[in-house]
Amino acid sequence: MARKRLITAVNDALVAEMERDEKLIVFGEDVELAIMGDTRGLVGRFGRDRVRNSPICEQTLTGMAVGLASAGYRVVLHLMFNNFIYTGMDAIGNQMAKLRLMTGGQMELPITVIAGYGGGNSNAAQHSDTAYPALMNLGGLRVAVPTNSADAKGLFTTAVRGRTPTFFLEAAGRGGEMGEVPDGEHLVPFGQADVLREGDDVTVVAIGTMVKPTLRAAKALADDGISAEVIDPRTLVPLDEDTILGSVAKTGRLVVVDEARDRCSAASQIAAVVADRGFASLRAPVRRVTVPDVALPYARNAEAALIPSPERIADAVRHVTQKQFA
Amino acid sequence: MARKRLITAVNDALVAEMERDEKLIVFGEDVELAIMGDTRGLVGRFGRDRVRNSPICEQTLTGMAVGLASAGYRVVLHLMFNNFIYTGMDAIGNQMAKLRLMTGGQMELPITVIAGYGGGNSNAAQHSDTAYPALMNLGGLRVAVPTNSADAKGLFTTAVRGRTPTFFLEAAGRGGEMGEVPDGEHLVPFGQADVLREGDDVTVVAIGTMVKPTLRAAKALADDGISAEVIDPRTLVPLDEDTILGSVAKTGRLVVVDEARDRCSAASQIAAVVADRGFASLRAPVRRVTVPDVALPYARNAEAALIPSPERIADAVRHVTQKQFA
Amino acid sequence: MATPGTDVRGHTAVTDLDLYERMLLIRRAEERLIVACTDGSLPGGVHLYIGEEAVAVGACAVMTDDDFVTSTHRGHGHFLAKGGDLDAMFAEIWGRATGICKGMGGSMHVADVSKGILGANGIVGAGFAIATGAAWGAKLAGQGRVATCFFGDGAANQGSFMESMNVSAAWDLPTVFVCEDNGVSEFTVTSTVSGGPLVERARAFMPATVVDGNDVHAVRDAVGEAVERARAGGGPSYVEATTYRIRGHLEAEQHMLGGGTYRTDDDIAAWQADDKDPIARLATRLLAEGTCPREDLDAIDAAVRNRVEAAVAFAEASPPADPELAHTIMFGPA
Amino acid sequence: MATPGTDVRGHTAVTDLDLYERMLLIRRAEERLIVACTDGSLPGGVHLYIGEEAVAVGACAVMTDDDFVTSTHRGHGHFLAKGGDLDAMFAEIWGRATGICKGMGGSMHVADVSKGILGANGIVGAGFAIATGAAWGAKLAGQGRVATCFFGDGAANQGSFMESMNVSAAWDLPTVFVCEDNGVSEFTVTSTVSGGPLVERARAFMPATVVDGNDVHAVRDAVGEAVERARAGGGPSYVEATTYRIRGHLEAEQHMLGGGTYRTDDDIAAWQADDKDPIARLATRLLAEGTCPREDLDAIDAAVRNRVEAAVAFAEASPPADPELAHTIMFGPA
Ligand SMILES: Cc1ncc(C[n+]2csc(CCOP(=O)(O)OP(=O)(O)O)c2C)c(N)n1
Ligand SMILES: Cc1ncc(C[n+]2csc(CCOP(=O)(O)OP(=O)(O)O)c2C)c(N)n1
Ligand SMILES: [Mg+2]
Ligand SMILES: [Mg+2]
Repeated sequence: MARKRLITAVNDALVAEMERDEKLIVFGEDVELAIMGDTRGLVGRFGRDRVRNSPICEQTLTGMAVGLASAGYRVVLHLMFNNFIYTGMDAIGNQMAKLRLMTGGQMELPITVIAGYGGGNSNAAQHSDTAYPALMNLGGLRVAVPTNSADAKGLFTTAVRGRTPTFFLEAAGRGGEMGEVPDGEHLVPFGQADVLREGDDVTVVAIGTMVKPTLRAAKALADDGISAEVIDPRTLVPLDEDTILGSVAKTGRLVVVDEARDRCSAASQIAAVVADRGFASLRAPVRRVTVPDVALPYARNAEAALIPSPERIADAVRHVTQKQFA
Repeated sequence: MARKRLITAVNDALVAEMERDEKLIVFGEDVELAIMGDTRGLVGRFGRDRVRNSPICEQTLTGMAVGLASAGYRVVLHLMFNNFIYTGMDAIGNQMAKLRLMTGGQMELPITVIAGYGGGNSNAAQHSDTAYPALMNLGGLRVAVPTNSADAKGLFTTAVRGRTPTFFLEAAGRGGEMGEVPDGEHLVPFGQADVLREGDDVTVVAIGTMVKPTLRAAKALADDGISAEVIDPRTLVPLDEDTILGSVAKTGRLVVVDEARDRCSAASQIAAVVADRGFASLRAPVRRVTVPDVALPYARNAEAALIPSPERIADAVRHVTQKQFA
Repeated sequence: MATPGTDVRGHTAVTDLDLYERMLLIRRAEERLIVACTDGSLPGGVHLYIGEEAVAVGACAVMTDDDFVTSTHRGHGHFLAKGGDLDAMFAEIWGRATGICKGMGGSMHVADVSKGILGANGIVGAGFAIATGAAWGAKLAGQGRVATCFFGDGAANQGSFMESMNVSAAWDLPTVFVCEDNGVSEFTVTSTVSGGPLVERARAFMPATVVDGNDVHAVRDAVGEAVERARAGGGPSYVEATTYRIRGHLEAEQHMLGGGTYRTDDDIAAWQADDKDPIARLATRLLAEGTCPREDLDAIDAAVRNRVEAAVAFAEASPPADPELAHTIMFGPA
Repeated sequence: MATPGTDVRGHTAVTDLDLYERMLLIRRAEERLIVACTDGSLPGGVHLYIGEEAVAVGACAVMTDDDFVTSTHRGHGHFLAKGGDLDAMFAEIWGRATGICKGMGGSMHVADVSKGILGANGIVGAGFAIATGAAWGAKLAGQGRVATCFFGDGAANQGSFMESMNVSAAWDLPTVFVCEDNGVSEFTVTSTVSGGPLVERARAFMPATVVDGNDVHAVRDAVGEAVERARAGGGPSYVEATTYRIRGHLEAEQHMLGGGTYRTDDDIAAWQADDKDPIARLATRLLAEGTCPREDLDAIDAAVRNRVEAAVAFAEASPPADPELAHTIMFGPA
C-alpha cells in the first residue's frame, strides 16, 4: 500500500501493463509530455513506437484505434476531455460499439479510451461535459468511472486486459485526490459496486465525481439521524444492479447523484431500473440529483449552482425520507 | 384535409416555409434529388442558392449550419440517417447545443436537422440507430419524433420557425404511412403529448415508431379486458411530463415503449420522471420495452427479435396489470 | 482459384487469366444479386460494383492474405478480390447463419478478418482511419505488410481522408489509398461538390497518381508500385482509379429518384461498351495476344457461373441467422 | 480608436499608428492577464496570444464590422483586433455579469456577434465549419462580406480543415483561411505530427501563400489580397502566417509538464528579440521612417496601459454572473 494521486495510480497501472504486454500501445494528443499526467514518463521508458503523440484529429484517432486493434494490438487512446468524444464520435458510435456484432464476432477490440469529465473548474461548456450517458446508450462499450486511486488502478488494469472497447473516465481536475493503492497487480472487476457507507434509511447511488459530495452529505444527514447507504457503482456498463436493488430492498428509498445532465442520464437509468425491478421495495419517490439540462457556464458561481452539492444531495435525501413516505 | 405520406407532409411544410421566409436554406447530401423524398422538388422551385447538395462531410455540415445561422439564415440540414449524427456530433454537441448559453444569449440558432432513425429494414447496425437519447442528454437541443403525417407537418413547421436547434427525426422507412393532413398552415406546439387512446388500467407511452405496435397491442389487450391509455409524446425535448403524470395518476401503471437501446433511453428518462413525480400514483413496477443494448443485426429474423413488437408490449402491460399489483 | 507465385517485379504473381477470372466472378456474382434482389430473396439492399471490377482485382493482385484492406458500402468486389469466400458472402447477404458475419452484417459489412478484409463499411469514409490504424500495426509488427484503403470520390470529401493521409505521411505508414473515382456520390455528380482535382489533395502528402481504373493492368501496376514502396518502408501512396458505376447507387434506386436523373443513359452505355468495360477489355487483349482462345474464356465464364449458382444454393440451403447471437457476441468475453 | 477610411488598395485604411496601438493593446491586456492569473483573480485558465499580435491585427485591419471571423482557444487578440470591447472582454474573463457573454463563456469563448466575432472556441478546428457556413451566408446575402477563419498549425490537422476548404472552393465562398503557424500544438512540436508543408494542402483548393506573421504589414497585405478576392466573388484563399507563441500553451503550463520540455529558452528568447517581436519591429520601422518620435509611441503605450487598468477596474467592480441565466438563456424563446 502507498498513498497516491488517482492519476499516478493510473500511470502505475499503465507501466505495469505495458511491461506485461509488449503489444500494448498508447497514443493521443500530448501523451508524451502528458497534459493529464496519467501517461507521464512512458515514452522515455517504452519508446516512441509504443507511446506516441498524435496530430489533433479525433475523428481519425478513434478509427485508428479500431484499425490498430484489428491488426492485433491492445490500444490505449487518450482523448483528453469528454467533449472531444463528440469530435471522435463517429468511429465510437459506428465502429467500436458495433463491429464485434457486425462481423459476427470476428473482430475483438481491446481498446481503452481515457478522457476526463465533469465541471467545477470554470473550464466552460466545451471542456466540462459528462458524456457517459451517450456512451452507455451505444451498446457494446464498457464504461468505468473510478472514484479513488485504488479503484482507478484496479479498473484500469481490468479495462486494458479486456477485449471490449472501454471508456475509462477520469474526474477532470477533481479526481486527483490521494488514496491508498495496493502494490503489485490489482484488478477490480467490472460490474461490482462498492458500498462506501452502510445505512438503513435510504440508498444513495453516487457516480464518479459525485461520491465525495455525497459522502459529505451522508455525514451531515447522520447528524440529523438519517442513515444513508452510499453506493459507488464503479462501472456504469456493466452496472451492478443487484447491489443497488439489494440496498433498496433494505432501505426502501433511492436517490441517485450524477454529474451528467439529467435527461437520459445514468441517474435516470438507475432510477428506471429500480422503478421496475425494485418497485416492491420502494416506499418513496426516486430522486435524481443531476445537472440541469444546460451547458455549464464559465463563471464560478454560475457553474457551482448547477453541479450537485452536498446540500442539494442532502435535500433530496430529506425529501424521500420524510414522514409521509414512512 | 388530404391523405398524404408523412414524407410528403414534411415536403409540403418545407415548401410553405420556404415561400414564407426567403432566408430559409436547405442543404445536405442529395437533398436535390431527395433520397428520402422530403426535400423533393425544392431545388426546381427555389433554386440552387437555397436548396443545395453538399459534399459528404457531416462534421463540417453541422458546423456550417451554425455558421450559416449566425449569419442570419434559417437552416434545414438533412443528415439522412441517425448514424450520421455521430459523424457530425462534434458541432452538434460542442456548438449547436451550447453556443446560445456560451455567448450569453447572443447567438440564436434557428436550425432544424432532419434524420431518419430506427431499424426494421435489414439496414444493419450502421443505418438503424435511434440516436435521440444522446441528443436529449446534450441540453439545448429540441427533439421531435412525429408519428403521423399531420403531426409531421405541424411539428416540422414549429421546428423551422423556432430559434433553437431542433432535431426532427423521421422513422426511417417505417414512418411513411398515409394519414390525413390539415390544409394550409398547421402548427403543432412542442411539449404537448397526444393521447391516442384513452384507457383506465395502464398508461403506455409510445415513442415515434413504437406508436403503431403499441396501438396494435392495446387493441389485443382490450380483447382481454385490459384498457390501455396510449400516449404519444410527439416531442422528447421538451417533454410533456404533465400529460404523462396525469394519465398515470388515473391508471396507476406505466409502460414506456422506445426503439432506442435501453440504457439511458428516453424510456428510462420517462420512467425516472414518473418514479419521482408520479410515485404516489404508482401501483406497479414501471416497465420499459426497448431495444436491448446491442447493435441491430442485419438478418431479418435477428433484427425483428430485438425491436419491440406488439407481443412484447402486451406482455409488459400484462405484467404490470397483474392481480398482485391491483 | 489462382495459384500465387512471384513475378519479376517482386510481388505475388497473378496471371492475366487469374485477373480475368476474378473480375468475372465479381461480375457474375453481382448479376446474380440483381436477380435475387428483384425476386425478393434478400432482406436488405445491395450496392453493386459492376463496371469497377478492375480496381479491386488489379489492386488485390499485389497483396497477400497478410495485408489489410478496408472497403466501402460497395464492398463485394473488394471482398472477393482479396480472397473472401463467395459462399460465405452470399450466405451473409441472404442473412444466413453460415454467412461470413453469421448474418449480423449483411451486404454492406462483409468482412473476413482472417484474410485481412477488415470489412465493408456503411459509413462513408470510415475506412481511412481504420486502414491507417491497421497500417500502423503493420509497421509496428515490421513484417512488410501493407494496409489498403478503398474509397470513393465522394468519400474523398470526408475530412478523415486528410487526417489519415496526414498521419500516414507523418509516421511513414504503409498505407495505400486507392480512390475509386466513378464520378458520382449517390445521386450527386461529385464534381459539383468538390473543389479541385482530388489527386492534388494527396500530392500534399505523398506520391500520387491517376490511372485508368478500367484497365486492370494499369491498376495493378500503380498499386503494385505503391505497395512495394510501402513494404520497403517508403510510406504511403495514393492511386486514383478512374472508373464508372454501371448500376444505380443501390439496386432499385429509381424508386428513390422520384423521376429525377443525375446522369444519362448514353453515359452508362458508353462505359458499358467493349472498349471501356474492364472485363471486355481484358478479354479483347487476351484474344489479341493469343494468350488463350475464346473457348477458354467461355469455359472460365461457365465455371464462374456454376460457382455462383453453387453459392446461391449454399446460401439458400443455410439456416437463418441465430437471433441469440446478438446477445452472446455483443456481450461475449469482456 | 482608429478612424477608418479607404486606402489606395480599396480596403479600409488603418494607419500604422493604429496598427501599433492595436497590437499594443492586445499585448498590454494579456500582460495584465498574467498578473491576474497569478494573483488568483480569474476563475479559469487563459491561453495568451503574446508574440502573435501582428496576425490578428494585420488581418482584421482589412475587415469591417460586417465581416465575420471565427477564432480559437487563443482568442483575445482576434477579439480585440476585430473591434471587441476590452471592458466587456475582461469582465467576461473575470466571470462577471457585464462580460461580453455575461460570464457564461469566459476567456476561451469571447464573442461579439454584433461585430461579426462569432467567437473564440474551445474545440480545436471548430472554426473551419462555422466560418464556411458564415461565408456561405455572406455570399447568399450578396453584400461583399467575407468570413475569416483564424486557426493554428495544430488545428490544420483536423479534417474539417479539408472539408471546409473543399466546400469553400466548390461553392466559391468568400472564406479566408488564416493559419497561425507558431510551430506548436500544446506541448507537441507540430512538425512531428504533420506530413508535408501545410500550405500545400491549401494549394489543392485555392490560392495559398506564406507570410512573415510577425510583420504586420505583410499579414495585412496578404490577407488584404485574399479579402479583396473574396469580396469580388473570387472565392476562398489561404494565408499562412509564421509566428511564435511566447507564453506557454496556457498560463502556468509548467504545472502540467512535470519537468518535461518541448522547446528551449533560447528559442523563446530569439523570438522575443526586437528583430522578431511584431510590436518592436513596427516601432523600429516607425522610428526609422520618422513617422513619429519615440515620445509618441511612449504616449500610446501609456494610454494603452491606462485603458487596460480601466478595464480591470471595470471588471472588478462588476457584479458576479447571474446563475439564473443558465436557465433563462438556455431555455429562452423556443
Ligand atoms: C457518413 C456517411 N454519410 C453519408 C452516407 C450515405 N451514402 C452512402 S454511399 C454515399 C455516396 C458515396 O460516394 P462514393 O464515396 O463516391 O462511393 P460510390 O458509391 O460512388 O462507390 C453516401 C453519401 C453514409 N453511408 N455515410
Ligand atoms: C477537438 C479538440 N482537441 C483537442 C483539444 C486540446 N487542445 C487545445 S489547444 C490544442 C493545440 C492547438 O494547437 P494550434 O491549433 O496550433 O493552436 P495554438 O495553441 O498553437 O495557438 C489542443 C490539442 C481541443 N481543445 N479540442
Ligand atoms: Mg463515387
Ligand atoms: Mg500552434
